[in-house]
Amino acid sequence: MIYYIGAFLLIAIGLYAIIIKKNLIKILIGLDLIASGTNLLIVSIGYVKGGTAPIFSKGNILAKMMVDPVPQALTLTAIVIGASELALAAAFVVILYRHYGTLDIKKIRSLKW
Amino acid sequence: MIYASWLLIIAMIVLAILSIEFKDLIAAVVAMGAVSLIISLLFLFLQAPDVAMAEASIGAALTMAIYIIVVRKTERREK
Amino acid sequence: MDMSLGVLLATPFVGGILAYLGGKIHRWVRYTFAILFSLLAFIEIFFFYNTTVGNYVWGRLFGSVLVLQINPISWIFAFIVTGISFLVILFSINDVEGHKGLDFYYLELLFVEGAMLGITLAGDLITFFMFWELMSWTSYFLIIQGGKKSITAGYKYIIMSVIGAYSMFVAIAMVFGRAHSLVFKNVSMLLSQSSPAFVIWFFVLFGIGLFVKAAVMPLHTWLPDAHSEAPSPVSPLLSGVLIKMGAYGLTVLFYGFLSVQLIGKLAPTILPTPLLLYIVEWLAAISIVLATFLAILQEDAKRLLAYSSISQIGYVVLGIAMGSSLGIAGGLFHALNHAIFKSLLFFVIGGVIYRTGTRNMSELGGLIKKMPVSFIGALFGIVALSGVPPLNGFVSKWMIYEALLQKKEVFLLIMAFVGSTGAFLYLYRFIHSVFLGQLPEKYKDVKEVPFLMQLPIWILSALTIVFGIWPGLAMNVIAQGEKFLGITPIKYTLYGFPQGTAMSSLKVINISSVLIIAFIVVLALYLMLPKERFVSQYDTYAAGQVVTPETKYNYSYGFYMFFGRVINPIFKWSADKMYEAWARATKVFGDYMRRVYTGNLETYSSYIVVLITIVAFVLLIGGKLW
Amino acid sequence: MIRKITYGIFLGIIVLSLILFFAAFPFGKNKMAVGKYYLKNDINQTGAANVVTAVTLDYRGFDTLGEVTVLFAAATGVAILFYVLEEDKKKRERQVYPNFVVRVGSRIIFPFILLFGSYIFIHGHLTPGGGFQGGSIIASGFLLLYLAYPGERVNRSKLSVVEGIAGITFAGLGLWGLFTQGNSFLFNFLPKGQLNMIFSAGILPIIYIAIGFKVASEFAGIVDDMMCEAVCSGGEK
Repeated sequence: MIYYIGAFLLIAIGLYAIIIKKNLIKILIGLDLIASGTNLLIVSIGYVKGGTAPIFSKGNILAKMMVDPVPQALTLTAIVIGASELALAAAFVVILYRHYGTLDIKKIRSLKW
Repeated sequence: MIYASWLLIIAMIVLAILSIEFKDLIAAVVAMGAVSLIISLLFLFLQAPDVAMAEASIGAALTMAIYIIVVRKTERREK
Repeated sequence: MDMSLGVLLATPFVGGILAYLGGKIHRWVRYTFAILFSLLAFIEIFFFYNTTVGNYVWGRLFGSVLVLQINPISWIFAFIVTGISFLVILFSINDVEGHKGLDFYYLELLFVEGAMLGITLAGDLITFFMFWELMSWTSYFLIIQGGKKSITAGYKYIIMSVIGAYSMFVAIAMVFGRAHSLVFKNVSMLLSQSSPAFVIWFFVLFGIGLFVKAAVMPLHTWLPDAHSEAPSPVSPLLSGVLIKMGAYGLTVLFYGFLSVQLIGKLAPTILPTPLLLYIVEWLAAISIVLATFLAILQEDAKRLLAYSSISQIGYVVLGIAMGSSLGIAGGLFHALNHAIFKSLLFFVIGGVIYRTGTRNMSELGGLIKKMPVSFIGALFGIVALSGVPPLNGFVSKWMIYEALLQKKEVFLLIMAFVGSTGAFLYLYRFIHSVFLGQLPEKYKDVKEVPFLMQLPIWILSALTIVFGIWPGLAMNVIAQGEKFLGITPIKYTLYGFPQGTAMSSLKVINISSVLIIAFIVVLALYLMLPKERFVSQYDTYAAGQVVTPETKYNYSYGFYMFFGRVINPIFKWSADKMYEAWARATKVFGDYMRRVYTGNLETYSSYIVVLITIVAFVLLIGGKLW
Repeated sequence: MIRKITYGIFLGIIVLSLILFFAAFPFGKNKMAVGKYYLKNDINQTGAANVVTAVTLDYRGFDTLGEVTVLFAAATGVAILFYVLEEDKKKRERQVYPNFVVRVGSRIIFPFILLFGSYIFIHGHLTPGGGFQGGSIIASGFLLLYLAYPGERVNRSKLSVVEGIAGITFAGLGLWGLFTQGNSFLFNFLPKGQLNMIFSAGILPIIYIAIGFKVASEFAGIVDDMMCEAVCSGGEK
């Protein structure tokens, strides 16, 4: 249960950063926090008390006492995608900084209608 | 084990709050990396070694490196 | 016999790749491969003359087999594809010499040929759709090579093609969901057992894809731009062959998948023709008339021919949709004839552009002395197109008129006549403005096109006579095809059609011999009578002023302006304007929507947060949302 | 300030209601049916000891192909955004050398990082880990090299060749299964082998190795773009 609460709090903190913060890097950090929180939530949903990792080893071929592999597989790909998207966003941040000389989104946005 | 996870989650929340409240962006990024590292440990507790590995190598190492490069490239302090 | 279909289909693709690679060595290696393989495909076609080969399985996908087949109907279209492609490649050699990216050009040309061959040989819907898409994309790459304007034209073409293809794809997916096998026979079996609503949906969705390619009226707007802006050797391929794929698809859809009886069951039949086919007939007739009017008003020679293509494909679709034996035969024969004479005309104008660099008719004129072979080609082309004996257009148009008469569809008959009469107007304009009249000063040194470009003109001119005097040659295959489709085959002789029930006879040989004798008589009179005095065309004066070479006294600009004033009110509501209005409306709507969708991350996230908060609050205090 | 408090209260309400909602969804109890099915049939159907690998590559292999495509698109996007002409690059280049220990140490450690990463993605179907993890470990090895030698750059064309071959392997294996077996994309047409042996699970190890190379080269490319942006183009003026 504590895992759920932790994950929700992470998501809430990330959302707060996105809505309130004006610094682009802070917004990126907020996005990353949301992604991490979601990953944690999904993996903790698949957990079974007393279960083992979903890997058959030589001694252990008991499928009943394993945690759910599906959330883990989904999270695995989500982490990689999240990192690559973050790299793209970071590239945009650098380009924006080079153009406007600031990281404040209010100043950057002044040119938009 | 259960207390360890309690402690880790509380530390994670505190670090997350710190990472969005630090005015020094490098410090914020380091706090963010610590959050990732703690999450990776939690994945290990949740019997997900694959995910833990991915989070440790990608979330805590590569992402943080990218953040630090970006901060170095732009400006260090949030005004 | 089994492998041979695969070999036939592979020939153009292999040729394309070899031409592409050979071009890296030397340009003549490229030309040799291109000519050789397109000729090879044309020769291979003749091994399948009047044969029906089915079920050559060349692969499997999603548990469904991929099948190639050939029957007399697809043989006609495969014949057109390979023949015209071969001539196009011959014509290309001189025409596009020295352009950039020629290796790729020949690769695309042969791939378009292969894709169209694949469509005609397809024995199941997946193969059909695969080659259909391949044809769209490769021909798109060909179209955009024609210069700056052609990129816009190609864009329009590919957007409409893709919309059509998606619609077709939905139809195929609908069938796949029920049949799990997409071989044509299974599809027709499934459709004969399905509910009428399902069949009508299939008919409409599949038909939209075909109509876009066949350029039937509300979906034709890509054609004038694409055909006129494409490089000049590509235009014959597009106009002569590519739009025929739509006609082939319609034939397969109407009589391969469905049948006249089945279509008749779908909707109440009051008219002699089933209602769905009747609608198609009307669309075709409208495109005949309107496209003819539009062609009359054009200043650009290729655009004129492109609009003429829409009108002529209207005849093809009108014939095919008629459902009677004579009508279908007429439609198919007109498809063959149109491929011949429209390619011929596009080759001619391609040669004129090659020599003069313009296709604006008001700048041309008097080229008859300079380019006699092109003039003869143009003459044959326009005589065939306007449906005058003894050339081939006459026979097929006669068949369509006769079939309409038999069915007593008077309005359609009138519209077909109007289209044919209008064709005289624009074709006269075409040959007059380009070849007759006063030669502009700057084209003094224009020469006849090189031999390789003359060759297609000669061959196609000869073919217009051959199919005009001996229509039985083509009827042989068409009758076999009709038998294959399960329709009573038409009766024919080598020279025409015998007297049948409610059908008058036609003997082209008699008409032709009368005409030829008359021609000889007139020629003899012309030679015997005293010669008139030849004067220079500048030896004249107008309103007291001596005409100089700078003055133009043939009015080739705004030639039919008076006519345009009469019919202009009709074109206030064109399909193109409708699409543009739709695009504008979308843009305006988007501008309004931007007030909500500001593009700021925080706006969106605050929307989400506020909404979820409301929901959560309601749930927290124990309320119910619905 | 009012905004901060308002949204803080809103988010508090959301978290509270979510916690109450999830209280009905007990932690560590039930499992979804699809997970049970995968666990039960994994050995027969795929032969991979690591069920997560089986789910990622076999049951949801098409998903993974899409994911690799997203990765590719992101890496390309970074490269496009940081595109600098070659001549500008050389003009701005400046050599910064960190201290001796970092340089020599990175040289010694780098092969071991490569070995470790390769071990992880070769044994992806047997032990925890796989192409994504191994690939990112290799990419972090490249990151170490960049920290030690900021002036040097990897050969991008070779990286893109590796990436292309890996991508073609993935898609090609899938298409091969589709066209020869004819039932599905990424059909597992190789023999399953014996559980817990290195040659088992059909095409899964091959695909995971391809993914490992692809992820490694793409992340190395991203790191390269970023580092070059920081070092050689000198945007701070």
